[in-house]
Amino acid sequence: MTEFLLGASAFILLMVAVGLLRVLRGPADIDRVMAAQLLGTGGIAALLLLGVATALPGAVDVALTLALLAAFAAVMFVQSGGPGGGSS
Amino acid sequence: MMLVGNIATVVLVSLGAVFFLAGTVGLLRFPDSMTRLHALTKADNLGLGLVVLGLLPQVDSVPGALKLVAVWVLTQLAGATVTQLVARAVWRGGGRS
Amino acid sequence: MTPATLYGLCSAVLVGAGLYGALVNPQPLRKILALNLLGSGTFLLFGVIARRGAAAGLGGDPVPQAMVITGIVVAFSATALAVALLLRVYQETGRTTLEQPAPKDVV
Amino acid sequence: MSLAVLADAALVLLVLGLALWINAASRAFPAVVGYVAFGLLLALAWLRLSAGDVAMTEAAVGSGVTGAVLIAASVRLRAAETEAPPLAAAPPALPLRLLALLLSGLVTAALAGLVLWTTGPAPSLADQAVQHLPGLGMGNAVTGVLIAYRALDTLLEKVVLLLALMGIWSLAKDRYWGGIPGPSRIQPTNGALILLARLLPPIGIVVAVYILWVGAAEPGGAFQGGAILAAMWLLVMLAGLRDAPAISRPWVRLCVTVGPAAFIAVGLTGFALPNGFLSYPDSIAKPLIIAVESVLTLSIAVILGLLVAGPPEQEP
Repeated sequence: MTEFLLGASAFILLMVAVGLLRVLRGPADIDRVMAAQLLGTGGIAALLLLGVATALPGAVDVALTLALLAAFAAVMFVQSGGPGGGSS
Repeated sequence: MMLVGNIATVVLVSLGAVFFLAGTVGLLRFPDSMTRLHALTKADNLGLGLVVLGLLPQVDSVPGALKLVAVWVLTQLAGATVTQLVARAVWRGGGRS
Repeated sequence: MTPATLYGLCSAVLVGAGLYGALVNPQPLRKILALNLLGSGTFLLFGVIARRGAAAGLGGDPVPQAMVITGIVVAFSATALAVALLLRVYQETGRTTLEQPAPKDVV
Repeated sequence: MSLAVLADAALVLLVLGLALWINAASRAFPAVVGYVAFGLLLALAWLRLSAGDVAMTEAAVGSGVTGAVLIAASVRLRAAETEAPPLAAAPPALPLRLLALLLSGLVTAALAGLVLWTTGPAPSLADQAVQHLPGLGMGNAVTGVLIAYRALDTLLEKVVLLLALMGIWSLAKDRYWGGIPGPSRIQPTNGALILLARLLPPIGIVVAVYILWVGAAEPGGAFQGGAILAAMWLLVMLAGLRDAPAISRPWVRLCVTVGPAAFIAVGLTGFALPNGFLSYPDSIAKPLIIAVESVLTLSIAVILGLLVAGPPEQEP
């Protein structure tokens, strides 16, 4: 079971990492924010899998912290006027 | 009982992983910001939801299980709000180049 | 290769990448980012040393780990101050550099 | 454990790829998004190095709060990115770039050599740290080091935070001194965001207290809890539910100084009782530490929030 959970964790991490190509390609900054959002959710999933698989102390609490801050970056971007321009 | 739990874990976590795969493919392949947002929310909701559901049989304490569910609920809240904000920004034309 | 060695090599590359970016990139904000990379690499090296010092039933030596926590918070305060300075310079002069313009550039 | 090695290798490659992107991106904002992702992956790496406390700090401070500062700055500096000299600095000439590359390569090679050649177990203070934990009523050695054995470092770090805050405040224009931090809001608020800013902070406060409390025995503690509180406060400000407080308010001044002050006060009483500055009497060590940590958490939260909010840009 441990091996399966570790494998699933690595798979999800790689998947959302591929999604980071959106950060490279854009075209608009809002697309990059979306890619970061997906990485955040995937990172939380990978963290939970890793934590349950290897019984790391604190893994679920780190996931809890990340979940609380999940919207923070995107909210900061939108509320500081980010989407108003800046596509390259 | 253990076996049933393990099977449930394998099935649900695998399903969740598939949703993350779908989310990534959608984010990369869909043509504009609105449709990409659509792909993103599926991975957010169902991907993480299924992974959490699948992990529940592996957790042996009730507080531990509740914490997992709390992580999912909080991510939902964040995801829903970000989707709203992004969609509104795209709608106002900020998302198009 | 143990995981600790792997992350150790990762930290070495991070330090190099951060140093290069801080030296070469002309934009101040990018320099701040690069310095943060450099810092993260240094912290990670501390983490590797802590991991190799695992003893007494702990996964790592708690002393370097505690130092890294302090370091992360100090790195944040330095970043916040640097960003505030940069924004103020930009607000005041409309420029993002302190270099004096060469006489021929002055219009 | 082959899969674990594979996961480690994948994580390292991702971290390095993002580091390259942060340096190579043509504009600042994509680089900053890369940095936020980088911080998240680094938190995973810290967990793999059995450093749960550091992972939590990296997630909350290294990626979360730092990311917020950088995102806001990159948006405000967007117009400056297309500027050429004399408004912006020019990139260095090719020979200089090559020289910088050589230097960075040498540093990397030296560090990598160090990592590869010293394979044996490193000297460790873990035994000494664990030895005295029961006397403090603690199970988490990292918190023990932060609050007890190396308390002076932690105290000085609070002072650094305070100095940074004073540095940022002093950047205010004269007429805004004592005023409200941050630019006046131009963005319309949004129903969904307001809902989030009403729902999340109560949960966040509970989680922050839990993280602080559990920090005595498991990963967690004052920094992590304080950073979560700061993020919740900032969320309320960003949603427009509350303005940032004018920095001349007495309660603001009190909050930012009470943590370090309490720390110093407890430290000085150490002279009167057992062994000197910053030592705790064994019998009341635990309640004392919890009291100091709670006050510190409050101070950290307010200072971090105000550091993100920036210098005053509105009149009081």
